[in-house]
Amino acid sequence: MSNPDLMLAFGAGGVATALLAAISMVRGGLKSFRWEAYVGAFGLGMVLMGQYMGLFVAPRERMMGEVGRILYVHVPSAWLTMLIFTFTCIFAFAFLMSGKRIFDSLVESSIEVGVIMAILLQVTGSLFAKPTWGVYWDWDPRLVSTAVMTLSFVGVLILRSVLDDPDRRATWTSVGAILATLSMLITYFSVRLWRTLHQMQSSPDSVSDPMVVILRANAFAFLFLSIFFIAWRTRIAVARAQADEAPPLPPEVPV
Amino acid sequence: MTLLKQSLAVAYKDLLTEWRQPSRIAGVFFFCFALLLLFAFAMPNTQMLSDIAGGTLWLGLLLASTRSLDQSFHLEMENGALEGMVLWPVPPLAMFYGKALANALLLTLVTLALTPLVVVLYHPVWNGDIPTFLGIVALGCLALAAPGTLVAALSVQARGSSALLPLLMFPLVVPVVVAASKATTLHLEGDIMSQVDDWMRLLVMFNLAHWALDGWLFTRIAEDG
Amino acid sequence: MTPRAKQRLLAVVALLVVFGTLGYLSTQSMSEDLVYYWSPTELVDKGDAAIGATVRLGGMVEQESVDWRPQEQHLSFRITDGEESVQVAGKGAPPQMFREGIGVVVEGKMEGDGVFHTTTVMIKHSNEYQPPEEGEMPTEVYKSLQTEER
Amino acid sequence: MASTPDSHNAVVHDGLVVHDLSRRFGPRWVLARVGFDVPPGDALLVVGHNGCGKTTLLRCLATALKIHHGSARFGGLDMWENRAELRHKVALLSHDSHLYEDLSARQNLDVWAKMGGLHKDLDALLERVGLEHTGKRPVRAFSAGMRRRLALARVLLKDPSLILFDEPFSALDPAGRATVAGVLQELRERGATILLSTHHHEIGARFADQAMRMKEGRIVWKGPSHELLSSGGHP
Repeated sequence: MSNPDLMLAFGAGGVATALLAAISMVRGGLKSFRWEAYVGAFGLGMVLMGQYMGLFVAPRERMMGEVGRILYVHVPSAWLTMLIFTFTCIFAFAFLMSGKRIFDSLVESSIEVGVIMAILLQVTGSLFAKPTWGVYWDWDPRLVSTAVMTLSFVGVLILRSVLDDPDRRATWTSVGAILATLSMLITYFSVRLWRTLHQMQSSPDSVSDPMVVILRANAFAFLFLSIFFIAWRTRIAVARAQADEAPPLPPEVPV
Repeated sequence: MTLLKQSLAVAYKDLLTEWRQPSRIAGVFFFCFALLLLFAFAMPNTQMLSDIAGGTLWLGLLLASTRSLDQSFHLEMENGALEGMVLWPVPPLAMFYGKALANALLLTLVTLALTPLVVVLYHPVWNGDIPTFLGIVALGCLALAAPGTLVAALSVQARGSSALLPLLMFPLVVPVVVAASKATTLHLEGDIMSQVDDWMRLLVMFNLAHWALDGWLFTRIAEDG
Repeated sequence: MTPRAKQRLLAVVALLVVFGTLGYLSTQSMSEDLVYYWSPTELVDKGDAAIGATVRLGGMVEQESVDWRPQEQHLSFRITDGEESVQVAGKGAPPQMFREGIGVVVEGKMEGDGVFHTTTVMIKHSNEYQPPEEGEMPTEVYKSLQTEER
Repeated sequence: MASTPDSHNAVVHDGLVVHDLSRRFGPRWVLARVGFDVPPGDALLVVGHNGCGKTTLLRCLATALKIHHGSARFGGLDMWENRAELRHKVALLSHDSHLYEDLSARQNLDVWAKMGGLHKDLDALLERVGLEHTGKRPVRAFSAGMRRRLALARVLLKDPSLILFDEPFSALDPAGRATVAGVLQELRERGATILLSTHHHEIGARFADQAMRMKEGRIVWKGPSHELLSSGGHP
């Protein structure tokens, strides 16, 4: 597992499988085949292994010491938050353009999983920031736009919870999700302008660094777990939507 | 062309309604005035007051705008006029742009009325010129009005709307508050490094993105039967 | 045009404007031209005209000028461009990478006492470092911290 | 007129043709398989107790609500698919007056005319409904009857060819009822197709030759309106 190329191939294979499965889910096929359970089990195995490696195998970070190990939770959750919310926005557009109920269920589940990821991201971020920067919070563009994004999507979830009519709820959730994405993007640029230079330099380093491999392993583990949670949650949402669906029309009676 | 005409008719209707019942917009003004007084108590010294004058103006306006946006849609809900417009039929785009324009105008009006009060209460350095200041105010109010109108349309038709509007709106307009306060403060102090242009450009961009996207999103909310 | 086609057209137009705007914003806030700051020489040349206005000042932190008093959260140092140097005072902890000889940009005001009072201290990559890659990843930041320590 | 479920395809006219129309709120069907037709220029009286689905039916036909099953066509056009076009021709007078409380009677008509791009003699309209003397008083100060009259004037701005009246006579004094009745008569003579839901069978039957009774979202009786009268509203 220490070969990054192997990791990449592994990850790409997993992503491809999940995408294929998701497409088949959207198209209504594979109803009885709970493919996400396999993805989830795979993710669980990877996260156990990845965290073990992060906690015990990875070299102790010199500047931050043991605290640096939080990186193996923090960075994957950051990547996954962005990825999930990107997909939320895509699902929302797909719903508004097609009106297919499955996209509404996907929007709902991906926002929920995304918000959990974002909260994990910020909690680990604060814990990370205290020993390294000396503060729990800094007005960095990344931090501010993440907070704004989380707030916007929490707002969408609350909006969703107060609406009763399924059609209206679906449309409004998608509208809210698109607005939230837009707000996150513009906030990032504006806060960047506010604090333009606040970034740190990178130096070209060897890619075969053991940390990179562990980080990647964790990122894929988080990815698979997220796919599992979203797919699972979508199934619940679809089942609920079906329960809400119209009962059969009463039979005709001659007048 | 009819779209423009109908948008203007909707805006005219909103402004006429405010004109006939001026106590509403006056209420918004005094709400904002009270906020400005209260903000001052939170400041440790008066020097700080003059530094944050631009920021408080926009923060107060943001809080006050939730009231005026909420009201503007409550008027439509009172006798089902919102549905009446859909069935009339007024195109949803005309409804959105008309209402957003009226809201922007009202906010601008409140801002202009508040400016002298900010000057008196907070003693900001005033090295700026009036046209640029007006430009910042107009851009900022337009930028608050577009997403605000859309979010007010959402929240007013949902349960527990009074809490929902700020919750949905504040994250959306963080860039407006940052850019408008920054531009106002820098401009008033005398913008010798010409940084105001960047902030105004950001406001223009924000306006473009939201005035384009929110109109389409509004048609989607208005179209659900 | 059918209502559906109209809807689609509207969505496409809205999206184009949004993407155009975001694209422009991203190039704008990434471009270096936008990062205006004055060198200490420029600030000193302005004399009294610079007093009271919010400006950005960039340069190197002068050697042996840093005075950081954690109890009072008071930071003071001098910024130099080799010719002139300006005394800077700030409140709060400096960024983690702050040190003597590093490039910084500070935002704040020149006060009448000849001291530049800053609210924001930003680390600027000086020439001896390579500029950051587009889409810089936290991993790389992490790595760079590690290398520096070695 | 009394179309059996099988004969709906045989109905070919440009009036209102409703077939199997159903609408639900959540899991409850509030309208189930409603079918009838009104030839152009005809009027149909709809009676039934509160909550029988009359209002929902009228709101569906006004394109305010989506039709969940079945169809309604007017002038050969499907009501939901072509709603953008039909909304110019259809008017609904409902419990919601669609008025702005802060504006005067004339200002209300003025803003609605402007928003619809309509040109009408507003003073004549006001006079027609007997509100010419209200001046600058805001609608907030109006009585229920005055509001109803103004709402009627607002509907008349549009020259609709299908009018849906939901309880137009409720909360009105005899004079108000006479005004509404006069306007109804005028609209019929002008050739508009009318759907009228009311508790006042006697007045309603004067305008409509045909009637139907609804119960729990279904049509339970259809027939000539004089039968409704002779049976005291319960044929």
